[in-house]
Amino acid sequence: MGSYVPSTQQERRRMLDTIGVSTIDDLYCQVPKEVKLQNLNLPQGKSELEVRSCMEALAQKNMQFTSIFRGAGAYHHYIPAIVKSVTSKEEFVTAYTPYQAEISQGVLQSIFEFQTMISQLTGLDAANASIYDGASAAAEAAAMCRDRKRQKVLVSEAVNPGVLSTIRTYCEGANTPLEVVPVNDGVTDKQALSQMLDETVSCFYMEYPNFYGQIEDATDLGELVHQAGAKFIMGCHPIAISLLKCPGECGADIAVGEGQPLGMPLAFGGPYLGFMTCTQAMVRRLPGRIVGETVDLQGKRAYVLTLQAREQHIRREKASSNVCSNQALCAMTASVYMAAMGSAGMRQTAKLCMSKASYAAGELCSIPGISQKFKGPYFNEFVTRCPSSQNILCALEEKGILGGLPLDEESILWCVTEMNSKKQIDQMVEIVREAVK
Amino acid sequence: MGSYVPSTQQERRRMLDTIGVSTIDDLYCQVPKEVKLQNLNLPQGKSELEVRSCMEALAQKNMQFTSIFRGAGAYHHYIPAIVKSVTSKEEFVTAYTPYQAEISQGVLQSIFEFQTMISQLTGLDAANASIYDGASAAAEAAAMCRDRKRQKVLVSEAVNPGVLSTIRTYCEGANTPLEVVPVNDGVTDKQALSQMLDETVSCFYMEYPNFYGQIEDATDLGELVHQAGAKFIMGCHPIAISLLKCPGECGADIAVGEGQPLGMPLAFGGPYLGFMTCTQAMVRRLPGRIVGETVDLQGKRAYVLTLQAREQHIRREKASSNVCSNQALCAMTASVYMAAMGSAGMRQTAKLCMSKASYAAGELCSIPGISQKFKGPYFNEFVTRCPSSQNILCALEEKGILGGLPLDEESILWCVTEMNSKKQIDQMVEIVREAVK
Amino acid sequence: MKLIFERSQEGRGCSILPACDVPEVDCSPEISRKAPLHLPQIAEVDISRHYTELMKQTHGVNDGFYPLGSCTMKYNPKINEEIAALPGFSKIHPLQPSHTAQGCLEVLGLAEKYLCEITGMDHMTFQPAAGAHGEFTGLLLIKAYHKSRGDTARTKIIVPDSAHGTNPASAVMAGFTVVNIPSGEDGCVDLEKLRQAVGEDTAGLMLTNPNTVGIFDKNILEITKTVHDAGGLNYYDGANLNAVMGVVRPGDMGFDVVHLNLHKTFSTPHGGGPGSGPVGCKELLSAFLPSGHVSCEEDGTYGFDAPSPRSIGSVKNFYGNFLVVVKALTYILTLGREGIKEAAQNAVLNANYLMARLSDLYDMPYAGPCMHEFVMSLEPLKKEKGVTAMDIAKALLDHGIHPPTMYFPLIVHEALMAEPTETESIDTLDGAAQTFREIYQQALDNPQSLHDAPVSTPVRRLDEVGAARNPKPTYSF
Amino acid sequence: MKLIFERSQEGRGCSILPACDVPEVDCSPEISRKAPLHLPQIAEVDISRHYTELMKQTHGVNDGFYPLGSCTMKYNPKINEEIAALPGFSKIHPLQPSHTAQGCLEVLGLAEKYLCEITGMDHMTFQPAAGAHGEFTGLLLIKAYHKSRGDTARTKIIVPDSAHGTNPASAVMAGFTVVNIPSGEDGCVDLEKLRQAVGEDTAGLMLTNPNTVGIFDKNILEITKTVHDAGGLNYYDGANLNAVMGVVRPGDMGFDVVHLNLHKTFSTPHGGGPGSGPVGCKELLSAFLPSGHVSCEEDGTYGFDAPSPRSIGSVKNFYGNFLVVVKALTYILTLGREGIKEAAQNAVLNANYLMARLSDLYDMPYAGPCMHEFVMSLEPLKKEKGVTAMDIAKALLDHGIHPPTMYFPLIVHEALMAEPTETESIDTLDGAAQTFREIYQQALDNPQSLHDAPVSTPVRRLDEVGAARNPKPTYSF
Repeated sequence: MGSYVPSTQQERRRMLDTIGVSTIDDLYCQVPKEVKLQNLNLPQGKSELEVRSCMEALAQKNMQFTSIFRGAGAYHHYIPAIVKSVTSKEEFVTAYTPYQAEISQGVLQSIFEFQTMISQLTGLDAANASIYDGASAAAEAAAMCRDRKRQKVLVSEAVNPGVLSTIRTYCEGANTPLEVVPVNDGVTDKQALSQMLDETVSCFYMEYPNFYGQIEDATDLGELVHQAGAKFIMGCHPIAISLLKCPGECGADIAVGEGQPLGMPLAFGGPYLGFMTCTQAMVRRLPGRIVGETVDLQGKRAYVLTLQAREQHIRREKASSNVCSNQALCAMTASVYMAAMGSAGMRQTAKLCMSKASYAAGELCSIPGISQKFKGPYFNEFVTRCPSSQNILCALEEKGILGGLPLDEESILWCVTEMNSKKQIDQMVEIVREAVK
Repeated sequence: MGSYVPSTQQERRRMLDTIGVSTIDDLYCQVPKEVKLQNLNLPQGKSELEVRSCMEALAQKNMQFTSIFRGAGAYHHYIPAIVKSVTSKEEFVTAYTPYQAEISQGVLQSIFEFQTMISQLTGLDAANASIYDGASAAAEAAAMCRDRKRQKVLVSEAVNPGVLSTIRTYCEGANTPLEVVPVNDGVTDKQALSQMLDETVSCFYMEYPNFYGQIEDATDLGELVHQAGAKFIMGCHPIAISLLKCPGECGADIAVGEGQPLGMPLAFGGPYLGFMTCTQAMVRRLPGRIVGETVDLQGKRAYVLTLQAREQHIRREKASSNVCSNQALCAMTASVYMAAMGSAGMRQTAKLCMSKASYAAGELCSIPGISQKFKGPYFNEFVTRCPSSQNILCALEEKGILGGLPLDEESILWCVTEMNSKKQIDQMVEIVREAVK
Repeated sequence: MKLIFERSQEGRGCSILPACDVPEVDCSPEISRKAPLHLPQIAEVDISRHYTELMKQTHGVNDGFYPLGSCTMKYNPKINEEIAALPGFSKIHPLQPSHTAQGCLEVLGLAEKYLCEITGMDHMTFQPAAGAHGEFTGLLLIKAYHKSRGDTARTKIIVPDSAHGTNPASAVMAGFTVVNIPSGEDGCVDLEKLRQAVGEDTAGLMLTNPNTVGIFDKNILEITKTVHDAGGLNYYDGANLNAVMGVVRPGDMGFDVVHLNLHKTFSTPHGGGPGSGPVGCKELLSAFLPSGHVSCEEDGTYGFDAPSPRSIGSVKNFYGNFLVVVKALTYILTLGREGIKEAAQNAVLNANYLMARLSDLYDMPYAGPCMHEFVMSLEPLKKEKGVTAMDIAKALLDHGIHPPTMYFPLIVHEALMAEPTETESIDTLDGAAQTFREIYQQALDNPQSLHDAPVSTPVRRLDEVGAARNPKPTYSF
Repeated sequence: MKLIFERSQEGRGCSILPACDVPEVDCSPEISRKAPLHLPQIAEVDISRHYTELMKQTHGVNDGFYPLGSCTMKYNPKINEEIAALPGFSKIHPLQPSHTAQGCLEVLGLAEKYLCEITGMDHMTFQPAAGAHGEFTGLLLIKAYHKSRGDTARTKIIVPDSAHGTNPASAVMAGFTVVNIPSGEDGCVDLEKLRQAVGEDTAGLMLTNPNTVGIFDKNILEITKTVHDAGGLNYYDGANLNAVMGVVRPGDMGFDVVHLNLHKTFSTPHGGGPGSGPVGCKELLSAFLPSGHVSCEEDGTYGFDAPSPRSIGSVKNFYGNFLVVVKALTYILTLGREGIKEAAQNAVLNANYLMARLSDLYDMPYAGPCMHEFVMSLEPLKKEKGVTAMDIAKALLDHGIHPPTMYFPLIVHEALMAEPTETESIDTLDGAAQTFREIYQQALDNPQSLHDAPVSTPVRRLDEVGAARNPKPTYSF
């Protein structure tokens, strides 16, 4: 049986004697007898060797694709070696929320640096120390905009369905109305939005690029939203906005997004990282942890959890959110990633994604019967119309390639990143060409 | 192009100005023009992503066997997770030989602990801070025993051929005569040894268990050697001697061995670790680094490289050996392994090896045509006679199993460790049964 | 310490990506970013050194005793990390076809089976990413349940005043009104007050048991029955499950829904090693579980349940913090049937031992055996010598011990809540007891020295008020 | 710090291995161990904490500047470590059939090809595990060569007095007699002395170029020709190759055999990250190479050369420190054609820059540009103020800088040899220069304070004499 309890039988005896009881069970004297458990129906404990073989066997039941052309919210990007090397330091892995600032300056400073990098990236003023993922960040952002008069949340239909579903759940929780703004040719229907924006609307959430990969005219939509007196929330791909007009430039009040592309593995969907930034005006509404710069009693620069008056452990039912648990390691992962890439590397990544997606789209659409579904500019993802998406995807799977996400029988959402070499793309296109013959 | 040079072009310019030259090439003014290189015929530098794919492709060209029944000097043992977790700490990986004891107490203490554990294991008095591998440790041990009168080295024929070859090379280097003591029924021929032991013999080296897996009667051989006034050197499997009579109990003057089973991966042969212990009487002849306990000027317990007067950087051509480079990380690997296993775990490992080897031998020999070649007690390895070893091994390879090492057309040296479950053994035996039908 | 931006130098960097091997596409000017982008430009060696500096100013479990009450800072086994890093888990896309992700699905399936057994629940979702996220999810299940029965008047959640702050905050997020009930003298639920509070508007009760003063509420069956009888459901906040797993199950105590903190009870790191807050429920709530619930066919293949029309939807994208679940499953397989209980028992033993070693000096407001943690009150010392819980905590920093949780629960004045966990040895506990005792003596002899603490840390007490008044959450370039 | 044995407690431990699944076999009493076995009995959490403590008292490259002369303490890229940890390398048995280890063999084949190109050699063995091990191997090649020609009178190896101590020690191990020749005033080989030393008994010359005072010997072609003309061979000690790789090749300078320190020049860690000392040679020596040399067939498959009857045999088991070669190959692929030269150039630039920043204060016994390292002499300061090289070194410890190599080379009194390497930024060099200057000033103002240094380290100066007089190399139980 495996165990991480260091104490020996003799030591337990000594401890019981000190306490003044005769068995450990005596310490459970307040547990009603009728519900005390006899035996857990679990397998027997195992040695480390056995556990490792069990778990390795499970890992081997998964298929690791050699090339991946699927995104849709989880992106296959290169993770520099320095990232894991830094974030696997035991101190960083095992430290908790830095309540004791004096012995936590390392993790506090790393969060402050993360907040700064994310603010730089989005072009907004302030950031929190991260949220669970991009979807819950979007939902929290919508909650930030609510006031007594304005309750309704508008969400573009062209957003990631998992994100939409999450916002919807949060809104239903808080009894907040939510309406979906329809999509037209792969982008938010501007006219519809315009009509839906009334004095009850608190905010509008759109994605950039959107779920279909399209780069919408965010500035334009933002102006509409602001004219109606609502807040403008952008959900953005963190690498894309190093190249594209950033949320700050588009006039966003809040920018959120899925931080997974910044150094986190695909990992069957988590842990990922929600980032969240806003204008100065909204900083006191930001949920979750925020680290701020201050000084210690000797005037030395130092960092501390701040604005805690918003938080649940002080405000309880009046808190701005219940977000609590620490995501510092994921935030640090993103920071080390951005430090390793630097501004130039981030832009290079973005450019590689864009160029390779463009090349792949061009090659795919050179196949008779396949064409791009939408006409706007795109970044790393695009949708093709094609005969029988299942045939295509099965043919690719047979060769160890994960094709795009089937949206329906006749359309596929493809994703191409810096991880896809020209050779991989060409090979994928050839297989598709054969499959649709 | 990859580069780990941080300086930018502007910074290089500034540095050149400070130095007072105009190009870096000016600093190479003493290099004769006629031999200055134009271009290296190497591939262009690569980005991290490209290098990773190149190297991963190379790794994939190797076949990873799912079960391994081969030893012969490199053993497949379980490596507890804590081992890599500790030894991958950047400080331990990148620190050099602890010349500056004041900022190196960590690594010095870890070596002191290693020396202690190895001394415990072998039952001898003192250990050095490790040698390159078991083979070079054996060769260095033989060199320790030489004096003006006694030069000749005797080595049992039943030792690992790589070790024998290494001792031979070292002896030839130093113009030392070496004679091989023949083997009889898988063990050292005691009578032959007895005859070869004369007043010119400095030492006798044997292995325990020996290359054929046999546990020789070391005490008996040691007595013979001592009677002749020579030194007795045992090369031993570090896990085996937690269960078997240890070198100290067998009367060895020096015990050496391959430390790889103590937490080091197979790694196509290296890096491994040579351990080396001796009696108090010989400690000043030990080659390589030794850490000793001392105090600092305030009386605080501290550790330091000691007995450096033996070493090449002081003694130059009069040094006891040229061993210099630091193997501290391998030594630490062994230490963490032994700490994780503890005395009980080491014995448990040894017992598992012995029991499983015995089971496998029994099952194999239940196959008509297969029998054990030698009759003595064995630990984790044994030799079978069998029809066509190549047929057997090919059949196993097809099923992803690395069979024993073929010694010749009709005998195979098998190795079984705690990594081989009964199921694996049974499967292996079934395949062998089919193959010899 | 320098900030990473202060180590940056234009033109430096790492060589991570190759040149483009397809025709380069330019972003058209109207959609191009013009805003400057100040990310660090820094060589790998300096990244390594920067984070080494930060590491040295970060106290982890590997640095020493970390008895932070209510947080269960137990040791995080290394095997868990190695398993979670296997490419066969870390490189799997969440939208791979199910038949290519059978290993991942089986991980979720097994974890659900084992955790349901431990909690006495029937089903479990792993989507919630943290404890509070789980609370929110669990409360939405309760809400959906009442709604499905047309029982829409049930809008109130009863929360004892000793509860974690997340409980009321989550209740509000889920659209409920919070009814706070005061605790009795023993820190437990005041049964009388509870009876007065329940009614036709009661959606449910949220309870931590053992509660936040470290006491197992002996009236637990009465409590849950009271709520059930009033038509409400019982929510079990699993924050303190480490005291009782293998000993008693929330499901058997009358709870209908429970969240777990895998990063507390199941040894997956908090660090930032992000959390996981799975929610288990009884059959009556299963139809409302969030999307992405794993199903197992009779032939042993795994898949996802068909979307339920009554599901509450999603609380995040995909299926939760999968790699955290991998670590928790590794831990459960390691401990197994007896080990789970052994862990709980020794968590309780350690807490009682440390309490016993301190109770002659420190005021223990609650008598009798504690569970996995206990609360001290520094109020007497504050009255006598002006030394606060904060002062004691800061003095501990100078001794290399992470202080207990300060000023929680709110119902105890000058509270320090200590939770040693089962992975600490008696040596560590004895050392800590010695330190606590010395500091107590120091408080009597020289109170000022405690106001001055810490003195050996890289920075001393911080100006938190200034930080909040003029928030500076980013570096100014 | 406690020793790990002092943390041990009978009965504690980790649960690593399963119960036996085959009939247990007992060791017969006559071959059973009776001696006690004191290995630590300790829980995983305490192993983790123990080594965390040790880590905090270990200075690595990640902790700061490490200009240890002659050791080339450059940054060790993280990608190297990740690649070497791939199971496809780490789990391969050295005695697997060649066709199942093609990747490993190709690694050795490519590394040989590239390193031969960098050194100007024709063949290479990776068997030697470290630099000194390589020296021994290379000298055995020279010995075997002369012997094969019946030239058995060649028993002497010429070694300059500036050489690393390993050179003479290795020569003796290889059965040679050492002829020391003094260096000229410029630290280089005194040509006249060399001419006098060579003769029919000359087996060869061992030389480091740039030499150990950091000077490239401009007479190198004359030197190697002198030895060749006398019938000897030239051995290149590659310890200082980092200054000239990509700029000039040992093979082109007239050397016949060379060893490399992959753990210096090719960025594989020293730490204990164990070394690798491959030996390259010209064609004339190839027949004598040790066992396990990789061959490549025309069809691209790899194997091993058939054992050569003239081979010197083995210097260790198997094929060398394979995983270290993996790291070096990763590094070579990263840097490539231009990067290798860029590294050397910047190593030289950094050394000259630091020297220039210090030469107004510190005595630089050798004029002119240095290569990758330079030697300072503290002799003037010692005469004037009694402050030694050791004092300066110990003072540096208080500033978080690893001191330069002390008291080497022997031909310079009170030597400090500094090698910054190319992976340090100008910021780091400026910071170090500032520190060196401050310490110099302190030596003038308050010499006693330097005798007292270090003051901030966990331990102060150690009693080394006592340690050597009564050696205590193990813990007493």
